[in-house]
Amino acid sequence: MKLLYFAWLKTKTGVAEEDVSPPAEVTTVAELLTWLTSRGPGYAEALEDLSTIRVAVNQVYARPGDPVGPGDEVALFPPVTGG
Amino acid sequence: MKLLYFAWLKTKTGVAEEDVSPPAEVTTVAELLTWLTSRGPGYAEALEDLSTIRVAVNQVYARPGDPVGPGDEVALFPPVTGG
Amino acid sequence: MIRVQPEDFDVGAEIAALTGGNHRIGGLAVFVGLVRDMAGEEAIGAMTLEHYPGMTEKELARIEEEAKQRWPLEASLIIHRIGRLEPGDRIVLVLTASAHRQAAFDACQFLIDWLKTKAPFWKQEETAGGPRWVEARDSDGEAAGRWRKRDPDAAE
Amino acid sequence: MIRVQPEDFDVGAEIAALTGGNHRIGGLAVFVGLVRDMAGEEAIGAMTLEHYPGMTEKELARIEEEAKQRWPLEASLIIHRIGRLEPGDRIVLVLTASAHRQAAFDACQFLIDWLKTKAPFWKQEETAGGPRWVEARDSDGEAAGRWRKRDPDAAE
Repeated sequence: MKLLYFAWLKTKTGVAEEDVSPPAEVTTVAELLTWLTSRGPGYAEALEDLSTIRVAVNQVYARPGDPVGPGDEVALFPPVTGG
Repeated sequence: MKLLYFAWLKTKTGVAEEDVSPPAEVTTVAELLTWLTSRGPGYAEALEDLSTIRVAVNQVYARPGDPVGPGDEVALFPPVTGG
Repeated sequence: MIRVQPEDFDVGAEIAALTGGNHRIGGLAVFVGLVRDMAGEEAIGAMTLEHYPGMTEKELARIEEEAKQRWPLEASLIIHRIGRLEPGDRIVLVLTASAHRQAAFDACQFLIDWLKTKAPFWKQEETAGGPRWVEARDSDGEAAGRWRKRDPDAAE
Repeated sequence: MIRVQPEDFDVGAEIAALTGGNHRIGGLAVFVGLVRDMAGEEAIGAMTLEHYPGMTEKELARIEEEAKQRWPLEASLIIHRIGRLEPGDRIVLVLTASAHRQAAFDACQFLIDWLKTKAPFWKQEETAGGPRWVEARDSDGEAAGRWRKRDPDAAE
């Protein structure tokens, strides 16, 4: 699974992009976020307030219950501020 | 008093502009319009349906009860269609 | 700013002249009205715009002043053409600039809505059946009516 | 049409390219977003726009498609710049053209409202206190919410 981080999320995780292999029981967006917080203090801090996190799976906005799997591209980012 | 006619009003009255001297009892926009209809069939036809007539006195929109007098510029025209 | 002219205008150049160098502007809204080749089902060869010189400028200035009272504008411009125009020709430009986009949008829409019901212009279309004065549309009155709540001196 | 680019754009040239020769267009609405030199009380030296390549284009195309479903548009264009921009620089262009002005206005406003809450761009401002990521504003969410009634698949 490919993970992408944008804006201040990238600063906190310390990486813009990484390949990860979560355990098989991680099957949804919400489970992925919970698993990510266990990967280190930077991740825990980045994901502290989930109201500030948006998730896209394969470049489409996703909800907490949406499925994620090994081949997916999952992006985490703060609310957008373009325009 | 200077009268101006625009758009199809001008076609019906046959003049774009004229100087008139209405009788002294003509003191309001409504009285002026009534007096004008007596000036000929073109005027009567032009002013047949007052809902299609807008009036400006000295280049400001006026209502039927607003005063008009000898030195005024009074314009008659249909609802505007610019833009 | 107000201009009534037979000449065409250059939208990009007008934007640059009006807003260039003003770094307080965050949003800029523009409306351009164009001559269409159809009026309902009927083909239009051209149109001629008549106006009331003197009152036109006063009325446009009054409308612009009203917009400035209602919204915090950094810049505004109305250009309206007169004379003979053909399909595809630009008729009118309304440009508003503000720190915030909603003010720019609202002021721009207000200006074109009010201009359409208050500024003394009249369109005569050239059709196969001869010249014909365009009739005012109820929808324009309704569009202008949206803004009327704060218009104590409206004449209509 | 959708473009995401570091380069500036020429509003007049974009209008001409998109709408020139289309005589069905009666109204053309344009919004241009610019970099301001102040954010609240604080001076801004510049800003950098980050985005999510791939998703940005998809999301903009989806938003544009939604606008075409809702309004009878003759043409539409969204250009959004990325990279480093300074006060006075253009950030975004939204252009909509329709036979009728209200459709052009509504579609233009819809596009910028949705773009601001859905398209994956993030602004980082350079201030005296160092770089700072801009926070999303509640008012942008509210502005986008105006259009939500017909948005069954909104993710937020």
